[in-house]
Amino acid sequence: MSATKKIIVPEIPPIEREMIALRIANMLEDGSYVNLGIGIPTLVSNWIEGRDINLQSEIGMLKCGPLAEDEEIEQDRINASCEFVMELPGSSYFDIGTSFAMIRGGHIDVAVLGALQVSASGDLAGWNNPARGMGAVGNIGGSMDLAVGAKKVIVAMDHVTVDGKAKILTECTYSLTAKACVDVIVTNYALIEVTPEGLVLKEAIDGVTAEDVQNMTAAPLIIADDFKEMEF
Amino acid sequence: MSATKKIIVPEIPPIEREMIALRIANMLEDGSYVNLGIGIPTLVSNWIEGRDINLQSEIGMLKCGPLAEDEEIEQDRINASCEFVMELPGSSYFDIGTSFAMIRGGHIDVAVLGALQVSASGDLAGWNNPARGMGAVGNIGGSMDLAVGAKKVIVAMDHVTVDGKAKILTECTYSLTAKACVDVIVTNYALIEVTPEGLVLKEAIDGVTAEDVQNMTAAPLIIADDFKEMEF
Amino acid sequence: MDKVYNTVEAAVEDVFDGAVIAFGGFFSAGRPAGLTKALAKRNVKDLTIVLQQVGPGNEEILDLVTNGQIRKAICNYPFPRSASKGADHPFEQAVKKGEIALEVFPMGTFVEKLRCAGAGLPAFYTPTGVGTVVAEGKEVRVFNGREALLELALTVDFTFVHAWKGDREGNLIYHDTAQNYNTAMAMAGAITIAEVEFLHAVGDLNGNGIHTPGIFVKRVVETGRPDLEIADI
Amino acid sequence: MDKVYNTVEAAVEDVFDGAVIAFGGFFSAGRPAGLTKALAKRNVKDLTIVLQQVGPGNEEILDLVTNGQIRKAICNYPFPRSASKGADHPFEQAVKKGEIALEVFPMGTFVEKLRCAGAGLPAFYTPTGVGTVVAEGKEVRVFNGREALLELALTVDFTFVHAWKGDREGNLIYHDTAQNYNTAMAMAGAITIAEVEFLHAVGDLNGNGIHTPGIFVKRVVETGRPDLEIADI
Repeated sequence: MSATKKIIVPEIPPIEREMIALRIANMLEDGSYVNLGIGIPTLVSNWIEGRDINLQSEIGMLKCGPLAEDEEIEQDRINASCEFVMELPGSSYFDIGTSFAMIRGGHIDVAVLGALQVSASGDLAGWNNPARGMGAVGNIGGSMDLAVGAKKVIVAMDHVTVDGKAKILTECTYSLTAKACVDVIVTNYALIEVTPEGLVLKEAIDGVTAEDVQNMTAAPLIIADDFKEMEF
Repeated sequence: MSATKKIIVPEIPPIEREMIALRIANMLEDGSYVNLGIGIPTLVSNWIEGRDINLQSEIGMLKCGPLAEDEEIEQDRINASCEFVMELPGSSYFDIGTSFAMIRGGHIDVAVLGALQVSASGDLAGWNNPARGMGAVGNIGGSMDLAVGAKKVIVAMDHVTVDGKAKILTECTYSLTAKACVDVIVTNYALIEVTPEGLVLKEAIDGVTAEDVQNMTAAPLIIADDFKEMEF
Repeated sequence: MDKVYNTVEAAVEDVFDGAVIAFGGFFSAGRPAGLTKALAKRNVKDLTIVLQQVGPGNEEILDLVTNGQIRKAICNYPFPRSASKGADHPFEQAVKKGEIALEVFPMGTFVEKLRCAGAGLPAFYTPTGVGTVVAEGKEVRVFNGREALLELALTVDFTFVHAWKGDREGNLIYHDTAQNYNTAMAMAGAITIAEVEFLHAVGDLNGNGIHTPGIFVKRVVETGRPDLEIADI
Repeated sequence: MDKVYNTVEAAVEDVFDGAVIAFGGFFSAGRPAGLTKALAKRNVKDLTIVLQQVGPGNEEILDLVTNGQIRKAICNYPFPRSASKGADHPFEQAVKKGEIALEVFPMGTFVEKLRCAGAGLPAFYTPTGVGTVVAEGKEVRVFNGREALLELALTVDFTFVHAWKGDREGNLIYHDTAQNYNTAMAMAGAITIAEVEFLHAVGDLNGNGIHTPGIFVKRVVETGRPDLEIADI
């Protein structure tokens, strides 16, 4: 089970990124404080309008609202992805020191993060793609703090790379964001939990078998007793 | 020169506490940020009205104003000595974490502190009088942070104890507030600077000689070339 | 999420024996007197209390002392200012007799230990206390030629704070010097409970002037503005 | 003390070769663009710059890069988000060629290093970065069964911040998410210089809602509200 294992992608088309986000939105509890990373995680915000879920943005905003457009744009009201956002009733602003006190201090219930690779023990590699050629430096941003600080870390990503390589591996080959931090992986094919026994396959999308998922995963999967079709 | 050295107090009466405070007030520079400890240091505030000196109170207030009386009293506006104070134009409030960031971070130009003892090398003992019988615990408060954090530490105290014992000693015998932190000592008889060479007697009050000061000081004094009468 | 409790009694109902509790406030400013009084009415004991001082000027804490509910106190200015008042003071005498264990930290270290706990930082170095009794048993290390002590984060089970304005989701604004320890302690508490003088609807407070964002606060109870009783310290 | 300077040029006049300078701001919010542009017009070099990232969305910093004024950068998200934009970006290419040294810290560590410098705390431990490239060469220590890294305070010679409202004594209020790094950096600077959109008389601002008390600020210059230019990141 190495990173070079031959990956077989099933003929069933994967779900869209928005559906990964929806599956994750359905996992979030009311009243929770949630931080959404750049990429697919940001799309989770489209599915929680009207729900009692408080988005934290590491730039220093709680109850971060939906994206602002046109005349709603205020240059001093952005999220950590540099997008203009709206205020909500009860929104608050604070400095980045306080923001990361929240993050490292265990006050964030869930962080949803993108990833380049996840290992069988929940190691996360998400900030440094060697293809960029910058060596040991790169855009760490808030990812390492979120990975170690949030009570629960959910990874949202495609199951394999665009050139068909495995992203779920026995060991990550890219530079780590944090060790043993991931709780759940939701991909465009499956939902996998990281447990002390290893990766447990809980759900696959309609038409995809457990064997199909294993065939595109370079780490061994334990099939859950209650393995089932992913529902939305 | 031990703590048990026989102390001879001159016949000239000492100056009042208010005059110690005035001498110190005259040492403060315009535009400076100053923290005043409990006791004689507090009296410095009576001499700076109208001057551009910003008092910091460790409870979390900058530009702490004069004492409030009667209907001026606001229960949520106090200094660190638990006295009700007035606001000034430009007063600001902050939490004690930020307050001690100011203090330890070198943002306070001068701290004026009381003391039980000061040593020849500028060690300060100010928080624990063994007579109280509480052993190693006591009212440390903000004194240790101020002693190490302020750019300049001025001690304001009586020259000898009420029962005629020396307070300026070769070594402190009481529990320390901080080592080698005192820059200047102003007493009811003299002004002494702490230098790498030792204690330098710079001023004595009218009618008191350098020898008089040495006779009530249990550490050797170097008489400054410009030794002179204390002026107000 | 609406975090409002109707009474101080309900808000402190689950405080357990042996709990570590931080109390905000400084003399007349920002003391959670309502929550503390409710705690004194409950039969919980072996408490560790974390606060600047135990009266005078903090009379409601004295009930916990005289009730025998306190096992340990962590303070920075524990006693009455004058030794003569201390001789009559139940807390000082309980410490003297060894009935209550007392740990004292310099004020800046005390507040930073709480902030670090709330911020997920397990320890820090500070120059404060080097060469004093505070340094006993602690690691000393030199940074840039200057000695500093290793101090550990202080985690607490419950924090009681007193705010001026609060909304139903726990956003808090303190009044002037009543901010004091409340801000850092609110971060440190696993369960932070806020009594507020004025309870506001969500959206009523200016989000750009919040001192404690609601994420740090689990419960809010409206107790009104306390009467000013000037203690003789 | 009146701390007002009439021009950004006068406010940055004494920045010297080799200085370490922290720049507040995050994309469109709270960037000290006026001060930075003034610095780019001065012939100072070998600068170490401390900031989140070097453009896009921080175009005025690019002038310092293309002028060859930068020796080192300390960042947490240094490059354009997309690799393809990075290939065209002068800063990323200067780092790649070794013309500019680059040090990267996780965002929470980065801001805490600055706060600690301002707060007189020489070092702290954080769990962030354990087991990653960030931990290389750093002490790892276990607290309560969990590993943490030793990180050092980051002192800076000058800090440039951008505030919404400021008074003549340096009290500052930032606007919404424009607070970002400005607060911690203002504490860290030996000389902190604030450009403000609106300059107020002393006493005009509410003392209970100040984000940066004036003690942290040495100079204030009014630059007005910047035009919104949305960078393509």
